[in-house]
Amino acid sequence: MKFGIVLFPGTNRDGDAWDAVTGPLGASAVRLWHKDHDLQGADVIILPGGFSYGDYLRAGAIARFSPIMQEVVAHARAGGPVIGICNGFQILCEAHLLPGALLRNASLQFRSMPVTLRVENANTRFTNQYKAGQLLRVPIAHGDGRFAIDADGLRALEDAGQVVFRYVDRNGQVTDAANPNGSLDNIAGIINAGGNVMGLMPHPENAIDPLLGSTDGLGIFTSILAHVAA
Amino acid sequence: MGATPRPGDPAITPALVADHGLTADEYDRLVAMLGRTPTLTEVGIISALWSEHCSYKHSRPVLRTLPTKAPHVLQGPGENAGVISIGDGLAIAFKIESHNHPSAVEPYQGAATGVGGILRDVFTMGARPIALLNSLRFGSLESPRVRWLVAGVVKGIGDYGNCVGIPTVAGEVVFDPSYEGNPLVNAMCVGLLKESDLIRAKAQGVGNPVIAVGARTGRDGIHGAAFASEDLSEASEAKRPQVQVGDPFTEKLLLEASLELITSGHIVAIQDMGAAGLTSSSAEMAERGDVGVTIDTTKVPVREPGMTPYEILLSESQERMLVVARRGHENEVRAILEKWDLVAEVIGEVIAEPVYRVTEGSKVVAEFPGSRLVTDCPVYHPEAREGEEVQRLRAMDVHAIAERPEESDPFWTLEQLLSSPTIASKTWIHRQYDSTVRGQTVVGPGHGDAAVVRIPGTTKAIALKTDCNGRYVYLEPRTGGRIAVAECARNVACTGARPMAITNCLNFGNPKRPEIFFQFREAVGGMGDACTALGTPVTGGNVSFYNESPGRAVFPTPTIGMVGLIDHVEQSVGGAFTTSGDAIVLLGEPTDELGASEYLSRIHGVTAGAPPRCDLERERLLVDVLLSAIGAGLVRSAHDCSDGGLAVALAESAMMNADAPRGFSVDLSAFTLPSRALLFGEAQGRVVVSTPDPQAVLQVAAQRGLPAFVLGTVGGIGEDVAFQVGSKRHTTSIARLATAFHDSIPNLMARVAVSSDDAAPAGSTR
Amino acid sequence: MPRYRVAVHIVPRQGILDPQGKAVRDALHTLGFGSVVDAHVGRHLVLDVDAASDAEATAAVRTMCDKLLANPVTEDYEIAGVQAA
Amino acid sequence: MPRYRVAVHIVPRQGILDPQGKAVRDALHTLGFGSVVDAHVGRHLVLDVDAASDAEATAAVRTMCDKLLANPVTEDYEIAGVQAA
Ligand SMILES: Nc1ncnc2c1ncn2[C@@H]1O[C@H](COP(=O)(O)OP(=O)(O)O)[C@@H](O)[C@H]1O
Ligand SMILES: [Mg+2]
Repeated sequence: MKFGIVLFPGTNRDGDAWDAVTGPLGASAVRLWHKDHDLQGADVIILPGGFSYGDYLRAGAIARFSPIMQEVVAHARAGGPVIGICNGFQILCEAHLLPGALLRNASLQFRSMPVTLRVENANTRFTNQYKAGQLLRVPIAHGDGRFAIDADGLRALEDAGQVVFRYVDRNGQVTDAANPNGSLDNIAGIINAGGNVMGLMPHPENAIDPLLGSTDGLGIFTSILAHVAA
Repeated sequence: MGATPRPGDPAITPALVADHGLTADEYDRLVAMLGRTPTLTEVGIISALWSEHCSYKHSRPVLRTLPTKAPHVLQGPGENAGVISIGDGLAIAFKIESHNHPSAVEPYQGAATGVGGILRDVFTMGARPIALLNSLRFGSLESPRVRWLVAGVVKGIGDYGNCVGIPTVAGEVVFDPSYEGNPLVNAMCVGLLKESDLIRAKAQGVGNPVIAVGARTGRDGIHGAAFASEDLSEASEAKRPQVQVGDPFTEKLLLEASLELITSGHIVAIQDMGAAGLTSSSAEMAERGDVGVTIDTTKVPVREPGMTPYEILLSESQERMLVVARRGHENEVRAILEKWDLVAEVIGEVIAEPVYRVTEGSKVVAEFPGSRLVTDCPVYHPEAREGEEVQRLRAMDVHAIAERPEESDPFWTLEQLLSSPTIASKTWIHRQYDSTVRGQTVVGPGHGDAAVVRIPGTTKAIALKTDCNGRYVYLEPRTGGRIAVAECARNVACTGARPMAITNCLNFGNPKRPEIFFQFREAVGGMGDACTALGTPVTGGNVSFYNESPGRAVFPTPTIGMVGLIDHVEQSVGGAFTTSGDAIVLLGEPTDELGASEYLSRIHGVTAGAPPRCDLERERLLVDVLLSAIGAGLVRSAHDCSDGGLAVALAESAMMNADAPRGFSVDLSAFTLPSRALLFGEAQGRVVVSTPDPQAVLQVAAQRGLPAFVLGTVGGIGEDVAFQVGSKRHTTSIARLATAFHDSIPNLMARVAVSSDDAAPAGSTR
Repeated sequence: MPRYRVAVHIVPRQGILDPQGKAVRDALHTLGFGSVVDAHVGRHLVLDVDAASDAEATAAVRTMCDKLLANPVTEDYEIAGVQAA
Repeated sequence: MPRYRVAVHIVPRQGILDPQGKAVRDALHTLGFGSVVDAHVGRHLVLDVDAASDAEATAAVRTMCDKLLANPVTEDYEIAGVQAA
């Protein structure tokens, strides 16, 4: 089982993703350079967090056109698993591998803090080690995390169970106060209709070590392994 | 040979010399050095190099008195950053720097480029940046202009560090009217390197090419260094176009490219083009290497056509580096830069002839003998005399100030103090900083007295903090200088780390005024005393003078940035009470001191009295006791008593974890001090710890002769707070205190951050 | 080949929350500009393009907008002007 | 009182680094739009203002730009249009 972690100019959480999959999971990983066309045999592609191309035009807009993204798109279209975290989520939306868009936080400020997530769909290859409704403590760190989509798109997502994570309060309730960025319906993470491409704004790769406060993010990575083993 | 004027250069007149901030004496010195009339380009070069910012002409003799050596110091002052060894072949590079004046004019870009500059100082040592800190001073948040400054500075710091992907892990923010017209923005960066990768900014090897790397040179910030050496005034407002715009994305690429260059072996030296740009970087590299250098300005990649040598040399465009490569390795250097989509151009050469020469094509436009343009810089020994106003304020009998009627309820007073922006929670600020990126932040902002950052691949961690109480320094500079270091050491030791070394940023007024130079000399002296006593040498720093706005100087603010080392990261502790039933123990003892306190300032509007005594021997003992107790696993939380005294320290420990504020109860009736000194006095050398085993903690303290007292017990989440003071018992809800602490700054910042006489946008409109 | 300067407006699509516009309006109100009824913030791009004619320059910029400059999910764009540069 | 819609362009001042503009230009080049010689990114503001006349609406918006909307240190602004709203 091999993870491929894509490095765009401006990516900065590649090391965090690397540590998450090679550390507690003991999986192998390779870094994939944005100018290359080679996925180096990676089974799962991670688009990690950061500010690809400075996010100067729109978050993720320019990275989408990198040479490596042609391969990532082909991999995804062939049913290969892809997970985009934070900037990676933004890139997946820009690349139309996921529906919707991520806009400037409603507060117009960057938000770095732990949030509580509720697992909305535990029946995916990225969440099968969680229980539906389970609450997770995971940090966020972003300025452009407000998920937006039109009404039809939203209904389609909801109907097909494609909303995977929502921001909730400590009691598991969807409230405005628990929404750190103004996302539509408190959406924090979604999956594509095919079930092989997931994007989320929070950072599970920074919640893998009790010393750093939470291990709740680990489940995403162990779910991927469990899915492959199954 | 010798330089000749370019066609169109203005004549060198006394007015032009004065415009460049050079005195008549300094100009005469320049003429004597050259043996002829300087060209305009040469006047520009000298005005930059002999500016206070680059030359330290008023501070050098005083700085020389600081302790700088220890076996673990690999690089002391004089390089881009200091470096200490942490064992296992690893080292930490760190440095703090001010960006006060640019931030006063354009808070967003000023603060952002401050972060950019300090990052470059660290990665040019061969270190990968792993943490950022910042130390901020503003006027009162009641002022719309101050809110505009705060919003812009915080956004600028956040946007830059967040984009580069370096966590901002700690800092401090103080609000006082003395900073109203002249905020302080100090940024610190900490990097990790292999000892074997340490590289110094020393030009070497005759024939080696000098290469400009990174962003292109534009017309921005020309004369920024001279600008940082003047008081803020109407005239400096008019210089606004000198503001530089930062590009953190390019910085991230430059960081990766520079580290790759350093490990590649293709280069011998690398230096940031910071203040005074190409001029100071090239001159300083040549001086350190004791070689000559030639630069051809027509080879420098520029952003705009028609730039003159003067502009190219003095531009402060950001995200640029100067590199000396090994001869014949130019293409390898270029290839590395290209990989990161950056440009590299050979612009000059290291030469044997002891000259610093600038050409425009084949024409020489500036030429100085040897390294004299750095070494011949004037040095001043200004007069130092303590101001009479300060003497009067210090001598004031603050104990005679009558209590206000409301003070009969100590929780009223505590509420006022907890909501004082200097003490109140800074979450509104640091939630805009990415503190988790890189995945090593064990204790982040707001969770402990110092940040704790793990060193991957080892069991170790470092603890980091900045500190300074400018009010103390103002009222008694020597004591204030000592306390700044001692408080930093306490904060670092509270996490379980041994204090290792400091960097410092000395923010003062105009050194030509005797009372300011007195503050400077004494504060630096106090800092040195404390560094010697605590075994934390000075590895570098920065001096920022002229922090004045018409009519007044800021509080003298020698900000200390400290690095401590923890051998076993899992032993580190935070500042919040964690467990109901734990005993609360005070290490150190209260005294009847009220002078210079936040209590006097917030409750009585008075800045007076002598600051608390600072017994350095006692501070050292306290550090030892903390480290033994934490090392023995006896301590579940530790938090030092600083602004607001014991009552504030207790309350902060109870609600530092905003999600789970805890009640507690303490009995202080054994202390016979006046209650306000007991609760709110700022006696030094004290730390509040919580422990399951108070007797063992008392024993560790007793073994070293440090007084310690069991005060009470930690309660449950949401339970009440009780103080027994003398014969009276006072209780209140933790929610009341938590509201005062957590809501104060958000409520103030919710008001609009611009006033009608401010002609600039809030960061929020961009 | 002649050079043209093409200006483009990229604005948040109607119905999508525009927190920047709201922040601008609120700030203006607090500063006493009560006459401002509404405010919207978009991007203003200026591109200098070599092209055979202004029509060709405009067409090229349209393609750039469709491909990269505007997000079809959340934004609308409009060519605001073309002139010889 | 009549209502006017005033459009404002706020652009980075000449000579000041424009990292956004550079990113757009570089990206367009990579996408094959080599004909783009330069690109700049600014803001496009649309304000609906109650005023007695279009001249008055424009004057009011100018004041707003001076006081709040444009950063006098790094940006220039220009009133791009006024029309009855
Ligand atoms: N500007 C800032 N940036 C990041 N963290 C900050 C900043 N200001 C304060 N903090 C954090 O808030 C907490 C309280 O800081 P401070 O009031 O200086 O501590 P102390 O209680 O020791 O005086 C610390 O964890 C500190 O690192
Ligand atoms: Mg403090």
